[in-house]
Amino acid sequence: MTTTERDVSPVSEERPSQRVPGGRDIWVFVLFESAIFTSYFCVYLFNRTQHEQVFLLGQSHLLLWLGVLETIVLLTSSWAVARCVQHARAGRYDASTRDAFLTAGLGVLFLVLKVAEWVRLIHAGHTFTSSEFFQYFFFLTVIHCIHLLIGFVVLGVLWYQLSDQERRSQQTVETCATYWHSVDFFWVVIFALLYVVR
Amino acid sequence: MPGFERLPGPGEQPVRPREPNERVGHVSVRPVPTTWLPGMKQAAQPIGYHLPPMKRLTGERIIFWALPAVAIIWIAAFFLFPGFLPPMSPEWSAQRVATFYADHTSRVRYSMILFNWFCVALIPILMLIVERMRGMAHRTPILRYCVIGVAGAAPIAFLTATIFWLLAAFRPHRAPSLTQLYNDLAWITFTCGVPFLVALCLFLAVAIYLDERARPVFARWVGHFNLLIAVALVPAGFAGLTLTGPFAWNGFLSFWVKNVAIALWLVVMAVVLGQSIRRDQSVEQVLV
Amino acid sequence: MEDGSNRRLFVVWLILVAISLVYLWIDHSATHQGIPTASTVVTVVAICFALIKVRIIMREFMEVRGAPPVLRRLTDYWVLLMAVALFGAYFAGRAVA
Amino acid sequence: MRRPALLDDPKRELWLAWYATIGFYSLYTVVFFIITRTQPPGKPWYTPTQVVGWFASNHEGLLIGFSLIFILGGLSATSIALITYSMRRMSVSRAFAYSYLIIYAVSAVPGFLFICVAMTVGAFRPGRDPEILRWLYDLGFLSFSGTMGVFLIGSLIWMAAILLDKNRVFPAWFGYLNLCNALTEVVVAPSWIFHAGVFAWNGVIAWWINVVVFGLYTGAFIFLLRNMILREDFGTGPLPDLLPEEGRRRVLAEFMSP
Repeated sequence: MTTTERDVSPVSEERPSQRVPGGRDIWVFVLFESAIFTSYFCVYLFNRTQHEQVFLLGQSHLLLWLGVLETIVLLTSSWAVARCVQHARAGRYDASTRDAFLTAGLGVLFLVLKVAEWVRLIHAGHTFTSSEFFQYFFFLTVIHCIHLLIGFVVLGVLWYQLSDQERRSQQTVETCATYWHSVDFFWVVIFALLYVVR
Repeated sequence: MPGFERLPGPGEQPVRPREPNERVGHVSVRPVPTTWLPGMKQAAQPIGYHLPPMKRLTGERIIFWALPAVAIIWIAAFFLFPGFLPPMSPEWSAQRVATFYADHTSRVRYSMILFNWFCVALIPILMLIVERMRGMAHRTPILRYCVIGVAGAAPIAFLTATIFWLLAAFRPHRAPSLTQLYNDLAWITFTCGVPFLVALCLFLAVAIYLDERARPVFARWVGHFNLLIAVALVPAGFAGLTLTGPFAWNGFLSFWVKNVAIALWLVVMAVVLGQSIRRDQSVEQVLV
Repeated sequence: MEDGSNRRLFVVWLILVAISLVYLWIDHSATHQGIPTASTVVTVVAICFALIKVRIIMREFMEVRGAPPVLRRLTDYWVLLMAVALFGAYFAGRAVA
Repeated sequence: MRRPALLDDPKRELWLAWYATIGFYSLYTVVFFIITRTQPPGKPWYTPTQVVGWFASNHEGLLIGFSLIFILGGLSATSIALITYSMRRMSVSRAFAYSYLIIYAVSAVPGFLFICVAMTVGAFRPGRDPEILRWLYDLGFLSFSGTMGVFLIGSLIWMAAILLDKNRVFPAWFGYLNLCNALTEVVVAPSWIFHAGVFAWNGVIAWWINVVVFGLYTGAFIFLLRNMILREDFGTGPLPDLLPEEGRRRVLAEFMSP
């Protein structure tokens, strides 16, 4: 996201192995934020074992196939943004921009599926305050979706970088992609913990 | 540094003659500040050398002369509120507090409406002081930011107290314990809500001490005075500890010393502020 | 070269999707008459698969594979740390439950 | 009397503000965690009678601790002023700096004056109706934890300024850390809804995890503000790198030599 970096020209595909993808700073964020998420997950898993039946009952109201579909959508968006980075590195900016839009589109699709899922659950009477399982369910999915919404801002920065020759910075493109991938893998763990864990 | 030929020594006024056709900025009228700082090779760029071609109405005097008018309202509201002379005692029973608000409903309401309207009028005065601080021999605006940082909260804390007083008088016939709660909230917010005023006085004192020149914006004694006021406000912070004695909210230290200190601060700061504004304008006339 | 790296990303994506689909089967095996039952094996396997996916995403999508060894090791340790924390919380909870 | 060396330091105003920041945060920690024991917070599920007991057992601490805040709480402005200054030193518009200054200046009253007043009023007259005492207890804890938006938006403003800045005043990772801090203000929102559990105002997620993040964030910015002061050259371009100790001394001596 930072625009202070110097490398404006696309670097060659043979990357030196001493280069941190996206720069060191974003990795501080990725690792710190995943530590925070891990702490939430630990609280969830611990409390789950204390009230197992409540959680199993709550879980039975979720649609697993919907969760899998959402996971696949987000994984595909991650794939698209990874391609976007590679295209940008090779100087194929049109393809890169196309993949950035594909990423955003899949992000929107995920959001639509997520909102539909929330609406379905709320109509069925499962809300943030209805049971302990749904407290965690809504908390984790909402906080993840906030990360996703920030991700759209990040993709905006990415598109802004790609849209003009003067601004193109491979490092910034990678920084944005790194953020998006972290949103993806946060979901991968959240999905396993909310939908599959027994 | 651009636009600065000769560095002034300690206490020297750097007067830079205006060049013909010099672009005249629209920066507010300020005196030419001395820019010397202890032991420094280079001086900060003077801020106030862009002077307007003619005497302009900057509005500072309007703000300044609004102060006496507002002060009259403050004094009037102070005397109108029936609980200040003498201050209500924290030892009163809930019943007595409820009776007080039932008996004096109108005076509480009107006095507190006045305070609610005009307490925030302190902020423009504080901003005048902040503008004076621009002329101080500081290298950074940090002390101005400190003063701005507390300038809002100080009157807002008092505004909160007026809201509790108005609530107490809004339904005087409710359960006495609730009226007593509002009364306590109002008095504690009013009496203990001094942290921003204490900090304001401390920041001003430091700012004045660091304005080390022969002719500072505010004389050194104003710094000592601000420290003294800060000390005088300290006992009020302890008003929650006791219902009786000098520290209670109606006591000698927490009520009389604190409020006299605030009044004295306003009077003294108004005088030195007025002098400073007048001096600025005379400098301006000399240069123009 | 370009095709090679693109194909690699595609294969990675296929593997990730395949692991996600395995969840459907895992879930099926842990549900009896429509009612989910508690199962330590399912929990452990689900978390392991999730963390494997996290590591694949980091290695391949986030390009840690070609990054300095410090970052490669750091991310691996981080995934391990997550595993230790999650299993620690789960088994500690089971022990006191 | 010898003139203290600090007074001849061209950065004396910045250092004074920085030491005052350290002093303020130390006072804050001591008052909230040790003297008043309002952090970690009291239990949100207490019945009115239990609240009466809570006030009784913390009586002296609440009154003395919050008296200290009533006297010195205004020093919070020093850290706000330093952070405002940091943004003014960046290559971004001053609108960022001024927004931050205003937001944090305003948040002082609901953010920490309310809890001091509510708890003082509660402890000050222990004989009150238990229901009223609990009302004060809720007001105190919820106003303290639940003043969210100002810190949320304030952190985002600082983050945007850091990420856009070309003067390298703060490292980008600290910009991202601001985002983590802003998200803790989102996570605290459920404390307005739950009376018990991990999302209540004393819960593991809404309080413990948040306070760890906030502590790391505060420690990081106090350290980085110190670095900023050390690197400050009073220019307008990029801040120079932080030199090792003797290098700093040499540059300062050169700077001050007549």
